[in-house]
Amino acid sequence: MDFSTIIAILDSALRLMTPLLLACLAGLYSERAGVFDIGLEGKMLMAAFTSASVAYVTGNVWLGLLAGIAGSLMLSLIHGLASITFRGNQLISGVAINFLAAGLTVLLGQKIFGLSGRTPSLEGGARFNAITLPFADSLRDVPVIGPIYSELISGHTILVYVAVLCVPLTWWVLYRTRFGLRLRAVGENPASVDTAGVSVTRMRYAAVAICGVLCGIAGAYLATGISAGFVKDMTAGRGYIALAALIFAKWRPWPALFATLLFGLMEAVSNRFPNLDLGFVTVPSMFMNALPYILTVIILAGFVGRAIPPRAGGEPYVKER
Amino acid sequence: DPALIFDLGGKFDKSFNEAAYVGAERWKAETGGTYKELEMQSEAQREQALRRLAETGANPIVMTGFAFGEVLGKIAPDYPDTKFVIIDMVVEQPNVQSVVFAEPEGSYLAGVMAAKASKSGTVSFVGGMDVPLIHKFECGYVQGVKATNPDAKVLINYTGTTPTAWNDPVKGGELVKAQISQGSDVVYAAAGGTGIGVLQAAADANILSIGVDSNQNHLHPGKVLTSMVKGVDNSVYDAFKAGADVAPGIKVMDLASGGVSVAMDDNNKPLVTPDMQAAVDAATKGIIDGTIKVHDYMTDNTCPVQ
Amino acid sequence: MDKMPRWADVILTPLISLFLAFAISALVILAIGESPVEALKIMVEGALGSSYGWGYTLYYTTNFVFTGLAVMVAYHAGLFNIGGEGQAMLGGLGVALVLLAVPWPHWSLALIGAMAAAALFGALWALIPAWLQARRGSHIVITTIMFNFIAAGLLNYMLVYVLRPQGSGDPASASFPPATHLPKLYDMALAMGFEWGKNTPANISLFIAIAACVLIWLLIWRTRLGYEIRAFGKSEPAALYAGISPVRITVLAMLISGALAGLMAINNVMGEAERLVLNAAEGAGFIGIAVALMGRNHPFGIFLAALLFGFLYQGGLELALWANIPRELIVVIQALVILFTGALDNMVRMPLERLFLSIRRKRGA
Amino acid sequence: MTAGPGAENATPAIELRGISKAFGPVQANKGINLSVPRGTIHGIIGENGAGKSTLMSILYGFYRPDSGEILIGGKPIAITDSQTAIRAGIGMVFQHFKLVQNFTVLENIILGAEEGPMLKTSLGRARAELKRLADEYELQVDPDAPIEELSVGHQQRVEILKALYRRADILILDEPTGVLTPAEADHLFRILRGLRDEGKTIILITHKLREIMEITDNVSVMRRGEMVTSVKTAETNPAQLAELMVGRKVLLRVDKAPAQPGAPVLEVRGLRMVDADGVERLRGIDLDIRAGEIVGIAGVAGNGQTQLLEILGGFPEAGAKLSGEVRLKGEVLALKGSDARARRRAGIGHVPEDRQVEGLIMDFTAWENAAFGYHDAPEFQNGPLMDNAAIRADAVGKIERFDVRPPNPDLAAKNFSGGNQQKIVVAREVERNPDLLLIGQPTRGVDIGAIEFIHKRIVELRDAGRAVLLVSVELDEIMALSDRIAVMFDGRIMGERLPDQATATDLGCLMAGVEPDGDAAAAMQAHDRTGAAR
Ligand SMILES: Nc1ncnc2c1ncn2[C@@H]1O[C@H](COP(=O)(O)OP(=O)(O)OP(=O)(O)O)[C@@H](O)[C@H]1O
Ligand SMILES: Nc1ncnc2c1ncn2[C@@H]1O[C@H](COP(=O)(O)OP(=O)(O)OP(=O)(O)O)[C@@H](O)[C@H]1O
Ligand SMILES: [Mg+2]
Ligand SMILES: [Mg+2]
Repeated sequence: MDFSTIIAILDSALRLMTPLLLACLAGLYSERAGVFDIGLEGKMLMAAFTSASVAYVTGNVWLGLLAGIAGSLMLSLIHGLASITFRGNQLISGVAINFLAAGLTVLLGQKIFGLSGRTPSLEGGARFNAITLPFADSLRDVPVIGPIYSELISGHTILVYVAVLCVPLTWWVLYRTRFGLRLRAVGENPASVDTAGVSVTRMRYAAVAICGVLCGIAGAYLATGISAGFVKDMTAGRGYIALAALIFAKWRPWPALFATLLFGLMEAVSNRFPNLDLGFVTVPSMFMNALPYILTVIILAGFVGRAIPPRAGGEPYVKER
Repeated sequence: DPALIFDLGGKFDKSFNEAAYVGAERWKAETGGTYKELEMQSEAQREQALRRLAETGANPIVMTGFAFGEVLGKIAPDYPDTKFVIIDMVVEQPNVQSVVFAEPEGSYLAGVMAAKASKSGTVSFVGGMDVPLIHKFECGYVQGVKATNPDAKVLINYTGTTPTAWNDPVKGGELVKAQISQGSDVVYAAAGGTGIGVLQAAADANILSIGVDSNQNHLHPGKVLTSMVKGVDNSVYDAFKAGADVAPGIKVMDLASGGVSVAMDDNNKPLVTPDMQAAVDAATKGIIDGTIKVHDYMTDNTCPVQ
Repeated sequence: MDKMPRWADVILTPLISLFLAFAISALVILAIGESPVEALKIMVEGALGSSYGWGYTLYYTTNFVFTGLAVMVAYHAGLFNIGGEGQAMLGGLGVALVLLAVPWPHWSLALIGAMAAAALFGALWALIPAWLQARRGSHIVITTIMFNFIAAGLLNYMLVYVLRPQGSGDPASASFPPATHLPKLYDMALAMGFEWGKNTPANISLFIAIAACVLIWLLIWRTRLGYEIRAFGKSEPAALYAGISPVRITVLAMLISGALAGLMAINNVMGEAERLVLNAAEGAGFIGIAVALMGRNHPFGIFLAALLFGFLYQGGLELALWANIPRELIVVIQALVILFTGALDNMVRMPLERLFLSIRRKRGA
Repeated sequence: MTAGPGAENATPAIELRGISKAFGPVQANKGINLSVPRGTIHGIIGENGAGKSTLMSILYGFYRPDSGEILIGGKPIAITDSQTAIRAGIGMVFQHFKLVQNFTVLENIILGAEEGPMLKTSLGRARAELKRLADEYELQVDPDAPIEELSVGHQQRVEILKALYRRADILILDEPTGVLTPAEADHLFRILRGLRDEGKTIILITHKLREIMEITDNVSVMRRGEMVTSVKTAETNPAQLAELMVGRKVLLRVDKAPAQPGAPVLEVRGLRMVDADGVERLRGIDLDIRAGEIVGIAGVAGNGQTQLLEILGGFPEAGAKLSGEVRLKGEVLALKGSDARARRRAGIGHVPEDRQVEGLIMDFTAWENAAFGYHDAPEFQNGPLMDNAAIRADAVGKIERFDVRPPNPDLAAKNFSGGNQQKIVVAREVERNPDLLLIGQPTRGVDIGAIEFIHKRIVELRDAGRAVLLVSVELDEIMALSDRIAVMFDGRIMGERLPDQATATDLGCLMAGVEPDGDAAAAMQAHDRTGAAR
């Protein structure tokens, strides 16, 4: 494998990582606050749809992004109502949200565009375009650093950088701010937050809302960043992979970056080498397609110990039984 | 009234099912008739849908996709007065018309054009799922490429193994980018909704792409080299038009009958050089008169060239 | 000590929730410009109005009972098995291999063989995640998700390169020999002298599903293993204190869970398609999660929830057939039903509790 | 009612008028009136489930009352949440601590009382303030230690510091001594007196009448949700309080005949245990217990008692390495892995230290719990199924004999009060008539009525010729029940005493890891150092 191949694979891995990372961080906020969320998939899907629709209609991708966030937030609100206000089962609520998004996106899309859940393709200002970082062109020919900077680091859509910046930001919020302290506390022992005079409900809603915003960005990235329009079910299970990455990362921001990058990398590698020829036998494409999942299991079994979720996770906060 | 049943992909897959829909709509616009349509949601509904439509007197009943083959073979004898048309599969029953397309022939032409258009000598293919039908496309394409440029390299990717493989434009786009990084400058997509991402990524990267099933040239004018068009719309239109008098038997839609073709229109006119056009014409002629034999992957599950 | 009578909790709450779900669905139907009354009529008539509709409703119900029970058994052991889908696919593979490889003389023997194979394959597919969880601490939610993808790849490979008959373009196995075809409910009704459910796929598996409900109920609430599964699921330290081995329970519960999910294959693969197709499980494994949670992880509740989902599936097709309503509407209705009966149930229960309390107070005073 | 010291101030610090609170059908508080003068320590006692915690939680804004009025410093105030209570100068140390286990002490203290949105400034200021408070009130804790690594005593200090950090004038402590050693309790009381002398008002809930008599100025008794009486402590006595509380006469002393030890039942030789983190938790334990005797193990929590009980009970923590020899009635017990089932079959009964986490499945019914651990006993089987009728019948008998209240076998364990939960566990283990009974913290958080009962059962078991290993942090309990006392410190047995020869100071020194002849100050320091469990 030569250098440029490695750069190309890493470049692809970065793009594939982005939606996973955003969704993973989204889940991190929610679950760190004690609200489990298997509805990441649905929220991303809804956001992908609303962002693509609004971007298409207005021709402005930024409005699309806002719409994506709004669409995802709407589902977050439902999740909050179910799991915080009405102390419902968080898993059921998540499952319902995934179904709801799968159905509503197509239903609405059909009603609006008549293309059975597809939006027309986005063009020009209706999608995020790649950004060339300063000096990317002039540095291109510098050995090693050049390609790394101008091909790998430069030339992504803004949301890729946003996603990566969200990692230190999340770390900082979580461990360096009052909000983060309370957020982590509410996921570990909500009673401690309550008796300290802070509203558990408000904290959890805030976390669920942040989750919605990040899922919204993730969905918008899928529909307006990495591709150009919405196709039904286009999240294709990425919400579940993000969830897996979250557990993999043990609910911590930097490991979340690592975990999602690993998933992106494995997918990029299997994209690059679709038919591995081992000489005596050619590995079928199915195996290469499944390889990221197989590797995940192996890594999990071999290198990652027990993942302990936030102690109060999944349980509604009940004072009076 | 006639009826049309779409396979699991849904009617607006921008591809195969959608072509059928277009044909039906054309019939509706021309004749002012009405027809019943149905989208499948689960495997068990196939038989149910066929029976329900047959029992309500729909005639003929047209269905898209090989997956109906088994069920149709089972239920057709129960409704001898109803005519069925199945696309992409042969069902030997006295009241069934089987429409099969010579995808390898059309794909061969696409391969010829790709090889002519490629400057790098590397072209590529993105398939939805690794299933025999898609191998037919792939194999015909590779044959066309190799016949035109024996030294050409063809990169092949399949999207996935779950139904989402047909609806994953993100992955489609990434696959093209991976292929581009290996030098490909023409990509042929046979991947349903995923193909939309393929064409988009190709257009973004300024390489050429080839659409499938319907004419997709207009999606990115000047960037889609051509589309390997299956005349599904014509078949549906013809069946609807014939009504209850649809002729049973096998209807092979090949190059000769105009059942498959490579789309040439204003959108791709600037891309088709005279040299390319000549090569396509020559190949077409060869295939029709039998001097060029395009191997069908399905006959022996192998492809003569790789 | 209860806040309201049991009947109100078990019957009234879900009914009101269901009503709310349908009320909102009606709004959605209105919004896309169709008549909700008409739609409801079509759904109810199509799914429950004839033996034909029932035949299909019960066929889907059977699938969901198996996957719902699978999720339930694991859930009682504190394990969240998202892998029902993959386990059901593998069950289908087991059924296909056994039915195609062995010349079965009679369907009854074939059924036993197929059940064994389906259960075995499903169980084995659950065993690896179970073992990894028990021994290596790998989170079962991740591993079962991964195993769904791996199962899809495996099935894809088997159907395209191994089981597909030469020359067939369909990524599916050959049809199973007629001797292995299961009796449909229609045949059984005919044998008893009446006509019921002609041309519907509901088959003898329904009774196996019902039997499974009873057996699983017995297992969980009447056997030592069930007691230990429940105890372990509620508290691992307590289980250790009582001498219950976490490894043993994790593995056993997942084996049973996987076997149940695999058993679904006798209904859809053996009973309906009579061959193995690529998309055999069709998301029933995921529906099973909703069914189990909505059924409150009790076999009886699961049966009712499965029936509800069977009704939605069958009613949904009828809706698509007779009204100009896209199939996705059904997905939305399913979502609303899951949401209101499963997650927002306290929205109904809380005011009801208050109501019953005040009634009781008044009576007490 | 009359006021204690500082009575010159006429307006009481706290006044509750007609407070009522129902949890669904359960009336936890009924029209409660209470007045606490400023600068006093006010005790509240009552049976398990009498409503003490509920009342205090209302005062702290954790629950909202259904009706009634609260006056702080004479002014009516609507306490809608804990924030309002904190602003009104109320601080509370809950029965079950409200600490975030994986946060540091400092983080727990500033939680909810941060200054500004950035943690850094808050932490800096809190660190300084904490040092001041710690020095002033002798409440030393390592500000950077995670809570989960602290002993319960230190965790409680953190809770008190939390309240003081928020400048509480009124401090509520709900059963603070339930988890403390006598030395720790003494220390706490010294602090409380200091606070009172500063003019702060303290409410103290406890089940221990000795403490009421020792430290409170006034005492109120609650029964079944109602305030039965409030009196000056000096004007009452333990027997009277006990009777008011339970509604009958209570025997406050354990009544037992001298032990008649028989053949050795348990012989432990050189038992060592290294946990998964590589820390040596047991450093060579030698211990004998004979039939017909109770051996009590005294010691500060976290010195290896838990590990000893778990190993003998057959479920050492995962990854632990064990060595040494354990014999039961002469038979060597295998020390490998976890097999509590085999231990039960061999004749070891076990009342675990934490009934809610280990001893019971809180969501199971009482009758299911009554067979927990013995669910595989032959008499509970019916072919391949369990004989639920037999289990239930057996449970009904136990509930009756042990006076579990309410006597409803179908109620989930979590719906019983702590004392009654404990009775279910004790009934289950004692009625099996084991050769050896391991029993940890048998009466933690249990009211005096139930304590009397449980103690009686333990002695009866001994008198029936069984061996009992009792682990408790309550020195009183150890002294009252044991026929021999062993003191554990840092994974070793420091020494053995006979109860009639041992004094509290003597045992206290051993518990602090100091031979009794060493000087007392060193003992106290050593004790402080070992406060952190790890
Ligand atoms: N969170 C709750 N939900 C429902 N009921 C409760 C709750 N907390 C307490 N109760 C009820 O209120 C009554 C009083 O409980 P409380 O905890 O105040 O008793 P207590 O006097 O503190 O007992 P203990 O001595 O065991 O601490 C209980 O008997 C119980 O029925
Ligand atoms: N769901 C419920 N409904 C009614 N009462 C309940 C419920 N849950 C708990 N209780 C009541 O709560 C009371 C005690 O609850 P809690 O958990 O505070 O135990 P506790 O008595 O304080 O035990 P401990 O002293 O060990 O902490 C019991 O009297 C019980 O009746
Ligand atoms: Mg209390
Ligand atoms: Mg209490």
